[in-house]
Amino acid sequence: MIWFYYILAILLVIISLYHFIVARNYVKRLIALNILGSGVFLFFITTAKNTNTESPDPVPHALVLTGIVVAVSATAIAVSLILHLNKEEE
Amino acid sequence: MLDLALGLMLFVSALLSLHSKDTMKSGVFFIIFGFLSGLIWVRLEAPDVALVEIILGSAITGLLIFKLVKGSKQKDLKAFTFTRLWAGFISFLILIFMLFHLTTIERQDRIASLVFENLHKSGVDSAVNAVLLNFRGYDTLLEVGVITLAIFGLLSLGLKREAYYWDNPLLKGFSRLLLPFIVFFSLYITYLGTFSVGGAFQGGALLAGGLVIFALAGQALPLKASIIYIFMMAGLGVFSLIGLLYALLGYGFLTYPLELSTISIMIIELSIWISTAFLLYTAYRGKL
Amino acid sequence: MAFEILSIAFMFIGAIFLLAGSIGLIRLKDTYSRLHALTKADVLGFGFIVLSCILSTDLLSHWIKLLLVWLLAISYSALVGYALANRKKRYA
Amino acid sequence: MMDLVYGLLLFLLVLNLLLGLVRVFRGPELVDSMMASLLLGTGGTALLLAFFKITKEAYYINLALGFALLAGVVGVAFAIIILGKSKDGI
Repeated sequence: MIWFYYILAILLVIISLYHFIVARNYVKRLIALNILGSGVFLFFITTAKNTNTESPDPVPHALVLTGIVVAVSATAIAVSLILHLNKEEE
Repeated sequence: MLDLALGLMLFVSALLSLHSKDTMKSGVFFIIFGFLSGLIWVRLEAPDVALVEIILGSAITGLLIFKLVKGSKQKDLKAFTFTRLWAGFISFLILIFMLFHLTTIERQDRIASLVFENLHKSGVDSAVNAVLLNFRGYDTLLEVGVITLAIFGLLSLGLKREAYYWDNPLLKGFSRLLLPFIVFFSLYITYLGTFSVGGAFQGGALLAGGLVIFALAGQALPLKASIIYIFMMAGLGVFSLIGLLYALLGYGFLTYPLELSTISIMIIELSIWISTAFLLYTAYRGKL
Repeated sequence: MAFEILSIAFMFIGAIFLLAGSIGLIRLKDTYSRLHALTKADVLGFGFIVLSCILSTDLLSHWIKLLLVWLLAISYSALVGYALANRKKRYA
Repeated sequence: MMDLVYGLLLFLLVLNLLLGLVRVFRGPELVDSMMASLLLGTGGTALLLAFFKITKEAYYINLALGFALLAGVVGVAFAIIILGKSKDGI
């Protein structure tokens, strides 16, 4: 089961990276960035599960928690910038 | 079997959200992606991460993306063939690299045992929150700094945003009934952070969701701008003040003495709770 | 033991109602009827599932929280269904 | 015996999500896609409650509460932001 999650994480990273480069619409680029982040988080959490101990490792969990909050604040400021850009173009 | 089905749904929603022509649809599929990844993290025994993902990564990001999709009228242009080739090449290289890396991953004990050994010194019973607020307090302090700075940067753009609301008696009544319950429940989640699944960011983001529903019904909070500023700065301020206090008393920056650690962590969590709620609410509104 | 069997039976009944809602979501022809299938059948099935969870624990705090989940789910189901249908009829 | 019963139960609940998401992903209109918030609000919460019944871990109820709450918030926000006109109402 661990290997399935590793493969899933890698697939998510690959397709979102491709679309992040290809997309010319900023909305889709932002969504691709968020999915890229989720793929990396999935990799971390799967690695935390991949131990000999009974319960998974809490340190990657805390790191991912921090990462999600930072990703949300980055999204907030990106949304604001993109809306600003649209106003300028009009 | 269960994992396979959930993973398949997750992958399909990610693919559709990246591929679909309509940006509104891709926003909706992104929200489905967020909720499904929350379910997957429950399966991977990471309930803390699942709670954060459902509340912040899916719902709050989803609200922001809804506003963005509605406000942005940029056309979806086709990419150049050269870009496609280049992107495909880069992605393929990374695929090869990561597959190669997969073969070297071993099943081993990581630093988990270190955390569980020292858990009684942290003043918190939940391992994730012990790492977050005690062992790696610097990280969390900087994280609070990042989110505060991001929202102040957003405010400094000075963009006049459109407000979306629906003047409906049903929604108004419901949001008024819901708000006290949400305040109570988010405080409960914050309090749970000291011994079980929960924490300040989750609770704060939950309260922000409740405030957004309140705003969607066309109501404004009866608070002055200065009070909202104080609430927004509370997390960063209290956290660094407590850190400095212990540094001056000779314990070291953010090193709590054993008998005072629980109460310090509680105070810090409370301040992060209120500031996260108002920061995310401001991020949604785009103005004070 | 009797409670346990009753609880599992309720869970299955709830799951079957949820499944009926999803089948309605696939088979019905237009948006309003799909909305109808989803809001009606799912709320009934969800009620059964909450009932089964209430039967399987004996802590008061769990009961209160489960009742709150149930209240939230049904009120949001009604509200979201109403809002989607109303807004679609008016603007789309 | 118990494993088989619980496995069947989880299978039914996941099948419910799968079937619903088929319509959500195909959905000819935007509203059909956003019915996912209703579907996940009941189906996903039901899945979490089933996990609670199987493992008896108390935190699943909190997760279910958060799930139900935020699926609803997202659904209402979609109806108001995307389906409405801006500055509508008063």
